[in-house]
Amino acid sequence: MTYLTGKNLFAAYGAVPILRGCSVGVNRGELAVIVGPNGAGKSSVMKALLGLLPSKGEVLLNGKDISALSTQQRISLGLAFVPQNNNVFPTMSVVENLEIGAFLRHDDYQTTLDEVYTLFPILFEKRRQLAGQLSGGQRQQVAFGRAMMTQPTVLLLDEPTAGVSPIVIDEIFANILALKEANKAVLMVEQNAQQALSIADKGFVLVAGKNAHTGTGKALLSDDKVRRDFLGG
Amino acid sequence: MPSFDNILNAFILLSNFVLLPALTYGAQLALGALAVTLVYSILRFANFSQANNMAFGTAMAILLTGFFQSQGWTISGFPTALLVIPLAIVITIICLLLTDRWVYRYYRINNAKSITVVMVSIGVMFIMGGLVQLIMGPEQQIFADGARFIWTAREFKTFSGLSEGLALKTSQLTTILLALLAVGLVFYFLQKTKVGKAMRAFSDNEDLALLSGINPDKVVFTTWLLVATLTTIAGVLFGLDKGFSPLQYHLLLLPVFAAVIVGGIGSPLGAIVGAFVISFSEMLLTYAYKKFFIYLLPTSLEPDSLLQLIGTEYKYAVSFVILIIVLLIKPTGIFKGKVL
Amino acid sequence: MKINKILGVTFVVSLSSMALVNAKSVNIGSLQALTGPLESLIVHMSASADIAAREASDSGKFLGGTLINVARADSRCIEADVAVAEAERLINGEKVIAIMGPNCSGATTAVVNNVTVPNGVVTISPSATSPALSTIEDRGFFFRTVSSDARQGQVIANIAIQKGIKTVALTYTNNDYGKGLSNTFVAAYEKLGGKISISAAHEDGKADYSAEVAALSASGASVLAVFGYVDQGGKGIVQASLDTGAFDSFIFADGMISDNLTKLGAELNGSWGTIPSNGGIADEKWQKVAKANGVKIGGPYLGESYDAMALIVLSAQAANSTDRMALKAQVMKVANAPGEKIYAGELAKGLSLLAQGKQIDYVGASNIEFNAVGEVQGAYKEKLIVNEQFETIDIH
Amino acid sequence: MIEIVNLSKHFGGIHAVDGVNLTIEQGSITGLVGPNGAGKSVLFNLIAGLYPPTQGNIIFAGEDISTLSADQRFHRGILRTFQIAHEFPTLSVLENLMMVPANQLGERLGNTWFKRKAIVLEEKNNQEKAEEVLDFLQISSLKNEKAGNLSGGQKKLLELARTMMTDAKVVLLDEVGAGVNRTLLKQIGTAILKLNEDKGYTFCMIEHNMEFISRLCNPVVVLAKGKILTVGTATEIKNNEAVIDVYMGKGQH
Amino acid sequence: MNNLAHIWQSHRQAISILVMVFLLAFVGINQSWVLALSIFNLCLISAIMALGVNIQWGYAGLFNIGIMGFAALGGLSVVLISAPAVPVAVSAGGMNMLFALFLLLLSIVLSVYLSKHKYNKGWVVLSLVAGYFAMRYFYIDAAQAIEAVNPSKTGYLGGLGLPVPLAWLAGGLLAAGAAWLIGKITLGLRSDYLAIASFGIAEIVLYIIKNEDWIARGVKNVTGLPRPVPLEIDLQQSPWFEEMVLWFNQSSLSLLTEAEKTKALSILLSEYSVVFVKLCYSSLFLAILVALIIMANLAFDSPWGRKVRAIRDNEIAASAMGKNVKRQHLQIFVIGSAIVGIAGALLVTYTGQFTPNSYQSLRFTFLIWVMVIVGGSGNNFGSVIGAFFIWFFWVESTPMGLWLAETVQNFAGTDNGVSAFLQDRAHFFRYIFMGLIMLLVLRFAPGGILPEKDKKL
Repeated sequence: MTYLTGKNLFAAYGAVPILRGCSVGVNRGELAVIVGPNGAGKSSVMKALLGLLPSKGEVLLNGKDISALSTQQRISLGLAFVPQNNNVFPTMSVVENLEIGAFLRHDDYQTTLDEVYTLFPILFEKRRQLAGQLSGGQRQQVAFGRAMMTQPTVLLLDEPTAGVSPIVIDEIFANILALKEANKAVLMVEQNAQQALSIADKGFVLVAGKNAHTGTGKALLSDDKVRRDFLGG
Repeated sequence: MPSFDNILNAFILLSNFVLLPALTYGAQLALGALAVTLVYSILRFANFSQANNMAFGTAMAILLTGFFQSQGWTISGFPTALLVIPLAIVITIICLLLTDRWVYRYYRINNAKSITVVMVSIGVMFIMGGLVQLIMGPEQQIFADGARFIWTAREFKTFSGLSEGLALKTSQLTTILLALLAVGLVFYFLQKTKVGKAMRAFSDNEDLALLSGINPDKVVFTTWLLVATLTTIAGVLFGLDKGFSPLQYHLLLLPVFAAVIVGGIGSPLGAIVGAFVISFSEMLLTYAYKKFFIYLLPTSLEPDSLLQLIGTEYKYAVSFVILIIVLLIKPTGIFKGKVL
Repeated sequence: MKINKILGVTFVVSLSSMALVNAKSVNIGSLQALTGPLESLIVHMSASADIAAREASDSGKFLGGTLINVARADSRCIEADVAVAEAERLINGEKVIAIMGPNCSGATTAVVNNVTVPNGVVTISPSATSPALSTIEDRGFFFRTVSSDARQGQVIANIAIQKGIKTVALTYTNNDYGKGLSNTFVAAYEKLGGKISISAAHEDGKADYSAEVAALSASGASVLAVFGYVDQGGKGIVQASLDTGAFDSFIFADGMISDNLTKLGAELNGSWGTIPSNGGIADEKWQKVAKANGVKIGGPYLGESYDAMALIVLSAQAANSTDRMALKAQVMKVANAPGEKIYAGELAKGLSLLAQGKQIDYVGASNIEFNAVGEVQGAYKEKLIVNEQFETIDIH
Repeated sequence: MIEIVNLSKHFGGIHAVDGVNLTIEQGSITGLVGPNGAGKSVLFNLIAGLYPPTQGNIIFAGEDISTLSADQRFHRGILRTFQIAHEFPTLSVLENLMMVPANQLGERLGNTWFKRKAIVLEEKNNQEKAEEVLDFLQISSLKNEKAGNLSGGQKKLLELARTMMTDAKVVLLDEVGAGVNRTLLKQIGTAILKLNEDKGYTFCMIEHNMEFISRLCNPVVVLAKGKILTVGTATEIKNNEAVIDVYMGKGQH
Repeated sequence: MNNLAHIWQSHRQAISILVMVFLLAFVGINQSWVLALSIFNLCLISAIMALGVNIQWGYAGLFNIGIMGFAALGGLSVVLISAPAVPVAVSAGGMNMLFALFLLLLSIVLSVYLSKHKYNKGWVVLSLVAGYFAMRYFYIDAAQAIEAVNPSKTGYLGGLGLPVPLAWLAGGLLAAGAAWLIGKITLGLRSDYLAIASFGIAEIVLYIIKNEDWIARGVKNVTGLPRPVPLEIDLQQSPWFEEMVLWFNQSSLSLLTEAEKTKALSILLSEYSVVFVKLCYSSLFLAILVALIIMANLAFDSPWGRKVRAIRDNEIAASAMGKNVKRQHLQIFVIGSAIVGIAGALLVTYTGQFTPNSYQSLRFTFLIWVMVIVGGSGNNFGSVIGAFFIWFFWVESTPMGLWLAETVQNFAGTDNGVSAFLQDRAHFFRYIFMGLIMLLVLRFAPGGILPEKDKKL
């Protein structure tokens, strides 16, 4: 049993089934990656775990069934999510964006804020600017920072490197690894499958809403079938 | 070169007839427009029942005023309506929250299209309008008590020795002060408090707000709280200044909406700027500048005609022409508004 | 054609039932603009008319003890199409013997043209003052207990000139009443040598009248003529004028004469206005009746409303029938001399006289005397505000 | 066929497409690859006329079409499909196809009252053509189904089918293979090749599936951060260090 | 219950027609047949108006709340086309006014030219403003001259004195022209902005009609407009009509004595003439409504309709498939508004007078919207049914309110404060009724009484 588990998830957009019984899971101190072709339901898995998408199946956090809880309740239990698009509050300043991340916290979040600034110095520089005026990469960092502000135990990342320059990608992956080292459970959907799988502890290959392959990142990378079908090699 | 006195006279003349009334009217519109814009940006629909909600809040204030007066709970010289405003606000809050619970909530939960909710608000507009008429009857009601003037035009003339007077009404002063206070508090609330920031976050990006642990029900609740407060204050101030009749309030819908749209729907600052654009343009464009220029120009250049740009018959059309021109040049209003 | 036949049968049924009616109660229509821009004035007018109906009905002398039932309908003032439908309901549904109303000139024209003349039903309006109604093709079915605005404009102009007012600023409510009255006033006033410094319409029910007042004031006149409604824009104009100190001397037309206006304060002392009514004994008696029945006096068209209803009742009595045509033939005779004068509150006396076959001359609350086209050529009271009260000082 | 000159599109501070110069040869099948957010779809939208460019020109068959609207470009022969299928959900599959032909007689309001006969004839022809296309793609069984009820893959096919309803010159395919199963994908590939060879369509396609691209495309254009990284054959691209860096990721080869 | 629901689902159309017939018959029997006919006629006019709005909203998603303005323009055209001319006024200021209008037109054409050729929007506005002032120069004298001609009776230019049906057509054209202009300006805006802009423009149109007396006497109203059907009084005096009435009532009249017969005949004549005139109107209006519905349905079942539905489904894709979305929206906006204009013209002809003050947004905009929503947006027949039901309740709400008050009175006694209060304010229930109906429909039958049909090939 993993720390965060989604079991036998089913979901549909209207009449179109999008998840057809897939299962994912991640432990604390572990990085799991979900890969698969477009439309396979990668992002939907995340939404189902967060309760943003009505779904059937079990969602367990630390062994407790949270599938009946609202998104907000799940967040308060330590889940944090960084969406791919629309991931900032555009008419609010950077610092306000980060503060919203700490919305559920009642303690002093200044230390966490400093941590975020150390991680992304550009955010400190632009902390008074409106998030809507930042570039795509910078927004990604704001979103990332906002998620960190909740001091989550589980981080769900939806394509964190999309549209980010290669140098930042490496940095982001480094940060993700750092989070993992800090005993957080990290689950991410990644388009950049090669690189993601190479650092992942665990990988889930999704096809048409079902698990096609599951294994450690290394194992999946070296699986010829997986490579041929999904990694474009 | 006109004498200093004449310049002063011209300025006082303009202030008395244009600037001060426009400021007052603009402040009343601004509060209503702010309420519309809050509903739009957070609950995501154009609320057509706003004007009738204002009538409802005012009706409550009038009933309470009557009750207070009958009990002798008044302060001399001070409008009783202002004393009862907190109570009227509470009743309006309850009314709007019930409306939300019984009507709007269903559509929010079901993710209805914004336009459907607009239709729903038109339904609410009919009901609220009918209800207020049913309760209050059709007659105009004056409920302002206390002193009507801080100083009258005549007093001002005697005091200043100028030939033009500048009257200052109690209702004007309370309107401007109270509106300033209310708008200031709302902005402080939105900018500085945690809940206010949560509301702005919700308005910016609903999904992300949920993901930050913001409780949507609380945001909705707070929004209606604010909206009801602004609505009641706007309605009461307007009624103190100009008297109350249900039909008159219903007709406020257009200028309020015009203000919101001109400013940029969904932008709180825009709503306030829009309200003053509307009120000042109505006054400035239809004012007959003859007397004003008589003060400023030498006698030889004294104008014959009234120097009126547009007849007052077209006063209300003016605000719509401005509305349409603004939309053509900046299709989302002066302060870039939202499009849902 | 089948439907026509069915309809035909129903008519015969309704016809025979009407002939057989055992004269215990009749319906009289009261077609009032209960909702719409004038709704606040109408409440009192409608109540005044009800007094007359009640008075006659309670006397037990109307058509041998027939009771009068007032069938109410809402003419909505500005919704001519609904006014027409409501009139049809009264005539064909409620089977009224005649209609008191409607109020607004627009609705009145529509009802007279489309309903009451084709159906042959008498309509007596208490408040439709448009000059155009004098020449409407009414085939003798339309009367009004007010005079046309053509007259009032003249009267106001005369008084103003007598008082030595040479220049006025004019504002009128933007409807057929306001505009029609202002047209006649301007023509008469300018003919007498007066000068209109500015003439501006105001919309009723709007939020703010500062701009109108600003423009009016800038015209340089010191007297403002307000031809509007007291519960509507008219008062807004006056209030804004007082507030800004723009004017403190006003001329009011009939729609403005009301206690609600004098409430505005002592600044209005010295302003004056006109209201249709001959005053004198007719008015005194009416005031007593109104007070006894709890109707708030002071507003316009109250006595006129009473008279409109009373005339219908008396004409039916004179015809000794509830037949609509018979009633029509009697209106002029009842309203005009010769005969014994009947005032407000004396309907019982009038009814008995008529029952005895004697002639009456109904004077009523507002000195009714119809001219050839069925409208009063009424006089106007000049009212001056003294000590925050309207006082009658002259009759023109 | 299409010449893109110094084309840029900015959204606020974001340079989605940044000074792109590109020529799409007549009769070619050009592949467009790059990481998400590289600006591929934006570039398509600029060519199809759904966005006005911030700067730069698009020249089609010698004519500058930069200021033309989307429908005008359609009439010039430029067609675009969408990554997320843009079907007309309340129309049936057949109707989805029949609405495509340009300037139909029956689309003029007056004709619907006064030229009923001609319209019936025209409709018959369009229907025959649509049924042919459906047969070709082997989805005739779906013809009366509402497009909104189709699966993701079927919608993709419908997108392709629509492009076959008209005499297009250039077809812009946005991830036509995404969410489509392997058998169907092969079939789509064959159809594209056939259209290219038989009817002379020029294609430009955004695709992530390298196998699919290798099979169909030459040349392949790599886009990154709104700029063109490189252009070459599929094999060249796969071995290009820079491309591996930003797109395919390290450790692949 | 289930069974009933099933029957309702499968026979919505038939049942709703039946209910409507029943309601009208109820009025006919309990109140009067003339009233029922009169409600029927206004239902027909409302139905035409709702049809126009439904075409805009249901088929193109255009949120137009300027209906009132188009209805007023339709009404205005009745004055302009069918009223008799006022020769004195025409000679006093006609030429100057014509020139002023020509200048205005010129400036509009110029501004359209400028905007077509991608000039700055500022220039477009400037050319309009300049044209306005140039026009004003000639216009002021002309307007004064015209309005001075016998202001209490005429004071306007009058109309062309042409046959009434031409005026209806012109009503459609005038509204269409205005819609074209408005659409050109506002159709680029998003829905909420379009709504408010159309609301504002409708107000502007009305301010012009109200204050420019030379056009149609402004608020002084034009009354006694010509009608396409005979006058009741004339009918009562024509022998053929009398014969017809006699023929219809042969059996019942033969039972009466001569004296009774004469009297009965005169009453019958007046009743029959009223019914006859109403039936004439009914058939005219019904013919127009049916023709419009047939035309609309023909259009929507054709490739044109397919294109319209495709655009509504997905504007971007339709545009990528070569359909000009903006032009299509403009076309539908113009057609819908033209139909509203025709309805407005019919209404003015029916009441015989043009009263600008009667155009109020509650009655002419929001009420029509209630009809469309309640009837079923996207379904032409639905909007007709909606119009029938809502107009019926609008007219019958006063008697219903009174009835309600009376019921309370019977229940609680007359001395009760509540019943007196209700009696006084009964007529205000109408707004509450309307709002409730709208909310209930939107909640429990969001598609309306007759929801949009699933289109099949």
